[in-house]
Amino acid sequence: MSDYLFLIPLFPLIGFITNGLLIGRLPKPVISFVGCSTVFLSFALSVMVFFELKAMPAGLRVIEQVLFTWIPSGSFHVNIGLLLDPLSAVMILVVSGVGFLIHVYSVGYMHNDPGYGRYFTYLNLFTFAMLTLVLADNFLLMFVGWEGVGLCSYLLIGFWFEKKSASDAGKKAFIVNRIGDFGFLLGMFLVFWTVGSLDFLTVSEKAPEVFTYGGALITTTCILLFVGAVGKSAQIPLYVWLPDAMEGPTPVSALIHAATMVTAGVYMVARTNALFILTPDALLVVAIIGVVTAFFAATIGLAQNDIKRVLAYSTVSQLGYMFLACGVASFAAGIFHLMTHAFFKALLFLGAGSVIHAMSDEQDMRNMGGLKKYLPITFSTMFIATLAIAGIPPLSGFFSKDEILWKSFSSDFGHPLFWILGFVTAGLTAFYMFRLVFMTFYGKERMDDKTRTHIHESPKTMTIPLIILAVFSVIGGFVGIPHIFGVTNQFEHWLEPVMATSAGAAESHVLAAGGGDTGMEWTLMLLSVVLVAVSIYFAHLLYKKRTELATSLRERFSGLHRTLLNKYYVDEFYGAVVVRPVVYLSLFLWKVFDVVVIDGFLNGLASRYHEVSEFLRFGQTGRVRTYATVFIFGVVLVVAYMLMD
Amino acid sequence: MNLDTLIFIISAVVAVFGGTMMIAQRNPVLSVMYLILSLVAQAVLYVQLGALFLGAILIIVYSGAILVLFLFVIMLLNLRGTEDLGHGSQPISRFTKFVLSILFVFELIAVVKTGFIRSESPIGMMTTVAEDFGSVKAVATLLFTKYVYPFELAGILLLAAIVGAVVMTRDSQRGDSLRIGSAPDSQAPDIEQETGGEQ
Amino acid sequence: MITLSAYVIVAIVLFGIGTIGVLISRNLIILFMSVELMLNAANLTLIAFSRAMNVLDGHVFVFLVLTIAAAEAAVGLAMVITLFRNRETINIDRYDLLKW
Amino acid sequence: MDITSATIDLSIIYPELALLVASFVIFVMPFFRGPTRFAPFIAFAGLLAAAIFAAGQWGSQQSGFFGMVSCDNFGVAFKHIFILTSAIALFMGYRYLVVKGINRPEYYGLLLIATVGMMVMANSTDLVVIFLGLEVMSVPLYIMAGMARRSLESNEAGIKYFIMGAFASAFLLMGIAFVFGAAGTTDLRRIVADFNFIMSNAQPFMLTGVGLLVVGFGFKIAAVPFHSWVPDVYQGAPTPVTAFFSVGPKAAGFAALLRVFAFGFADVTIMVTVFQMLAILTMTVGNIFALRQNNVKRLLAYSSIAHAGYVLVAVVAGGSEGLAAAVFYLVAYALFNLGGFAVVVLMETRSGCKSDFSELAGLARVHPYLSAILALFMFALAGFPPTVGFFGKFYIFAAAVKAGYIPLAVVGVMNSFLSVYYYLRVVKTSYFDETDKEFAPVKYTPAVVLVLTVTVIGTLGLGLFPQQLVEFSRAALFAFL
Repeated sequence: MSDYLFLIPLFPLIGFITNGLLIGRLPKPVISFVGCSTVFLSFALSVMVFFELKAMPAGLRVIEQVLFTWIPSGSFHVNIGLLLDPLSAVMILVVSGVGFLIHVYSVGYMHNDPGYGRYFTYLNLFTFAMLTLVLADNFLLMFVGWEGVGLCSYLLIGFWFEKKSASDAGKKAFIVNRIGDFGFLLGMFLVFWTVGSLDFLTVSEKAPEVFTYGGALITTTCILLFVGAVGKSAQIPLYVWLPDAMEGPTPVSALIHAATMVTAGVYMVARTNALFILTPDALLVVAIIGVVTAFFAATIGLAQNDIKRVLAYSTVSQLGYMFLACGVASFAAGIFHLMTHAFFKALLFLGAGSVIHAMSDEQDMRNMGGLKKYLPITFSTMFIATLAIAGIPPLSGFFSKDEILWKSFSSDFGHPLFWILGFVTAGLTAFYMFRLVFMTFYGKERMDDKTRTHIHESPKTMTIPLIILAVFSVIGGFVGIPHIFGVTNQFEHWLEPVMATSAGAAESHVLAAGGGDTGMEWTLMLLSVVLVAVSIYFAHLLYKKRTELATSLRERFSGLHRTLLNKYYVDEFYGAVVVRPVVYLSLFLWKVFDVVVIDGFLNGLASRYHEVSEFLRFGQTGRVRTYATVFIFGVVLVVAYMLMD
Repeated sequence: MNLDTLIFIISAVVAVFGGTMMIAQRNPVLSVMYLILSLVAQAVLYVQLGALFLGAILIIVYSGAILVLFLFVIMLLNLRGTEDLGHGSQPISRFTKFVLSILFVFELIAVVKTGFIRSESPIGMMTTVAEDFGSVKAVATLLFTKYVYPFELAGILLLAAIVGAVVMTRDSQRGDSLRIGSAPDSQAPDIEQETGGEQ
Repeated sequence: MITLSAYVIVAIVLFGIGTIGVLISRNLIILFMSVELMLNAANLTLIAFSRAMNVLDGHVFVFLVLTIAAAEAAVGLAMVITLFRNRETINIDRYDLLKW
Repeated sequence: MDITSATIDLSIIYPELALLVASFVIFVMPFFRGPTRFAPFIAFAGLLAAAIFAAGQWGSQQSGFFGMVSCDNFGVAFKHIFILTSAIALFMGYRYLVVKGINRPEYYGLLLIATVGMMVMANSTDLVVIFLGLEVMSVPLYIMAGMARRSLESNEAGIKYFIMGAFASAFLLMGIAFVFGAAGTTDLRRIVADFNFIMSNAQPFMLTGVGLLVVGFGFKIAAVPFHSWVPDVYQGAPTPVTAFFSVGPKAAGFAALLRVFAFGFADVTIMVTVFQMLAILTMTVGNIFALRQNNVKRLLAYSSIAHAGYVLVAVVAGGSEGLAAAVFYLVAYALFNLGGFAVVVLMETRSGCKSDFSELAGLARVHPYLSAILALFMFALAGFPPTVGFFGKFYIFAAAVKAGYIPLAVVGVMNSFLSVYYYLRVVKTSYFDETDKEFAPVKYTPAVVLVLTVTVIGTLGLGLFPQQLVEFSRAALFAFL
């Protein structure tokens, strides 16, 4: 079966080509069939190869399939090859599984959209790129997938390009991501330069010999790679694009901006754990960025009123958790959370989509309320997901989040401070998630009458994926029950072969700490459950029982609230400092002068205009003699330089 | 100071003077005359350097043919140096241009002053040369043996130039030849309509 | 005996004059002639070096350069004629439709 | 010297001869009232013959004409690039010239002669021949730029190119004179052999001469600050000619540059520094100026400047790896850049189009395939995987990193990311922008469709399976230096 590994990404590609070439000529049922069935086939294959992999002895669970040599021999050899190991097996299951459900959901959600064919074309392309990213056996091919998912994200955020905000958001996502990609590419060059190979297995094998532990070179390499991850996974300081990405269709937000693509950064860090483990400094950076992002985004999530934005900040925050896990060298915990998060966050987004759909595209929670009785399935599934994300035992989120919190406390690279921040964040998460649920489903019905008459439960194509995801949100955590419950952590065990090299450095400590301090672990676990419960109670108090209390509270802390509502003014800061300089770098040579010169000087200073603009655009006056002067200037410099020797 | 030096100084001064006056003229006809003056002086330098054949070529071909072509065009276009040469505002001042050019010249002169050629020969001195150095025969022998390939290339270049000049000035479809003065409306030359029968 | 450097310096000065001519001349035809002067200055350099090293290759090269100059003059003047027909000016600064 | 004993083996210039014969036939035809409409076919036959002859030369190492012609794999590789470029320009021009009313058989003849000039440049180790080749290439190009006699823009492009070209030639000539003065010869092989001796004797002369050579070739490849002519000329010239400009002369300039510098002067650190500066300036200035352009041709002009900068990075990297990267990139660039221009040509054959951005709006609705193809080329120019553009850039930057020029590679990568913005503007305009005007449909012609097919297959195919091309570029080595 594993010989057919390449079919996993190939199926969505076929779907993409079919739908793409015949765009606008196929009837909707055919488009949906092509779009969904190809992803389903990938999923079925993924399940099969997963079991095949499981049947192999633990130490040998690596299947590498080289399709062909991309770049031939010599010092520079890169294959197009796929790598199936426990890590990528988990990822393809998540990507194709969740992806399939979201494809099915989209059939219902997008049924009235004029861009139906285009939508499925992009979505299939995305699935193809994401599977390529996950299955790649070398950096370069991974980068191909990386760019591919970025491109699809850009296209899908700007899917409704008629809306200016949508196309602006696409642009923003694109530019911010380029900064990240820049880091990734440079990191890749450094790996190639030092190790001489881009193959993951070779790099992991050679890394301990090539790099000195904690050396500047490995630290630089890892931090550059991490910059790539930060861009893609929306961490501080590059997280600004993700909330705006909610301009895209909701299923897209679920698939790309919650469940899969944004986790690519986490996956990449886990994939290169052999490098990260060699550099405590870089790990520290990863952990700090992770935990600070988790906390920071959760606080912003407290005050958002747009249902999708709450979820977006929640995603940023949860991704921070995953990086925290990676930063304390507990990559398995990070991947575990990645998986459970994919279930419940996809579910939350799809649920939100269902709500928005029912509410005639209303996204503001202040205009919702009391939807419980109208949307029973949506409500119950979303409620499960909320419990899961809040970390109520025994739902999936509880196990994965608790694992991370414990590791951040006990790991060799951990620190009590990490735990405290993570702990507080868990409380905040529970609070803002329940706030969302209470504001949406309980309380007074605040929508207008016209909307109310239209409220209806979504069709089956939408609710069935919700139910399936809800099931997984409940049981998904059981694969990784921590050892203090008296069983081995299956998930960690499963990933052990991939992390084996990394564990080499830290294994003894981590395991010793993990094994020795059961009492502490129980205590911390209880503490976090209590905190979550308290947070839920407060949310209940504020947003369900006595909404007037929330108002008075808001008034008392109006300054703080406004800051939170405005997302700490970070967007404004970025607009001024990062995005604008990049977008309008040419402004420097063109538009600034256009604006300054035309607006400023035309009104009365027309005579100076010519002179100033000519001076500033001295490179391209359209006059040959100016060109000759520039030329001579170059000649003088070159000859002068030659003479200096 | 012997005669050789005197001739050198005079011709060098004349060559530079001719060049300077050439670029300082408004009237292109005068410019051409000064360039011819400069070229003749350069031809003297050529001869002094043993390049008899090339000296002759310079006067006959360059001054005699190429610059006459320039004159022909000037006459054809009826330019008298009174055309619109008005001052637009200049993006780069004339001063900067002078400074840059003079800097460049000084750089090259510095090269001549510092670096020298072939340490075995006394600095700046000329080697003695054979009797037929630079004669027609010597140049021709080299030209038709070692340099026969570039020579042929030069032929191709001339062919391309001839064809090019024809393409630029003659409209093969309509057979009109030079029509100075009846320029089309400079705003919309693309839509100019030919009134046939104009040979 | 005149030194080689004297000839080369004369050539360099002529080259510089040609450069200045290109930079400051508004008249297209004078501008062309400045380029021609630059080519001639390079020729003088070649001949001087040829003489200094007793190598005739420089002479052949100069011969070829003269051909090139002739070809360029033919093409350039043809262009001037076309341009003058369309624009009725040979002021090089007027040719600035394409810019920025 | 006995003239008759000079044996001359014509076989090493068969490709050039094939093109010359074809161009002579084209030039002579009108005098005999021949059917001039066959001119493109004759030109194509010449190119085909040249390609066959050139393919036969692959692997052989010949030197002939008293050492004036050196035919090695490097030169032959470039011959192929030139023939490809020329053929594509020919096909593009086929209908465009008729529509624009400048259909003259001379276009095809001059195209062939320019191609001959490029071949001569790439296949010689003698500066005299390289200079003549450059002129044989340039003179037809001056004419072709100004060929649309009745278009003011074309006139202006021609004269600007001519003035700047002649000006740069003078500097190149002065450089050759200085090198000649220092070395006593213009043969690069002899210069390289005696290099240390020459440097110890006449270093300032040599270096100055070489510096002026950089200027001369830098002009042809459009390196900043010798680039100012590029946007104006590219915008003004007829589009097929612009397409030819953007690849052919640039590749020829690089061929000469690589011949002169990649080996002979590879050890002179000062040269490496100069090229580094040029590379950084060229990439950055090209990309920054491209950001705000509103004309597609002008945008592609600035983009071509930036691309020259990337190839300069390969020149800096040097060695066989850098050389291979440069050849690879030039082939790749030829494919996707010409493809991009082919789309512009199609757009411009509609009446009244000057390839402004606004004319692209609505393309995707009327011609989904054409706009997809345009997007593909833009992605390739921007260096997106899996197009050959990504691979070429990666190859260059990897070579630079391997050679130890990490800061340069960083600047290069940054630039290529910056460039994405303006390439995507083209895609965005064609897909997303609304327009009030009716989008006049494009008429496909078989010739341009053929060009598009070849370039699309090349851009995608070589991106996925670059092995052949990498092997080809690796084999394209000097045999004579």
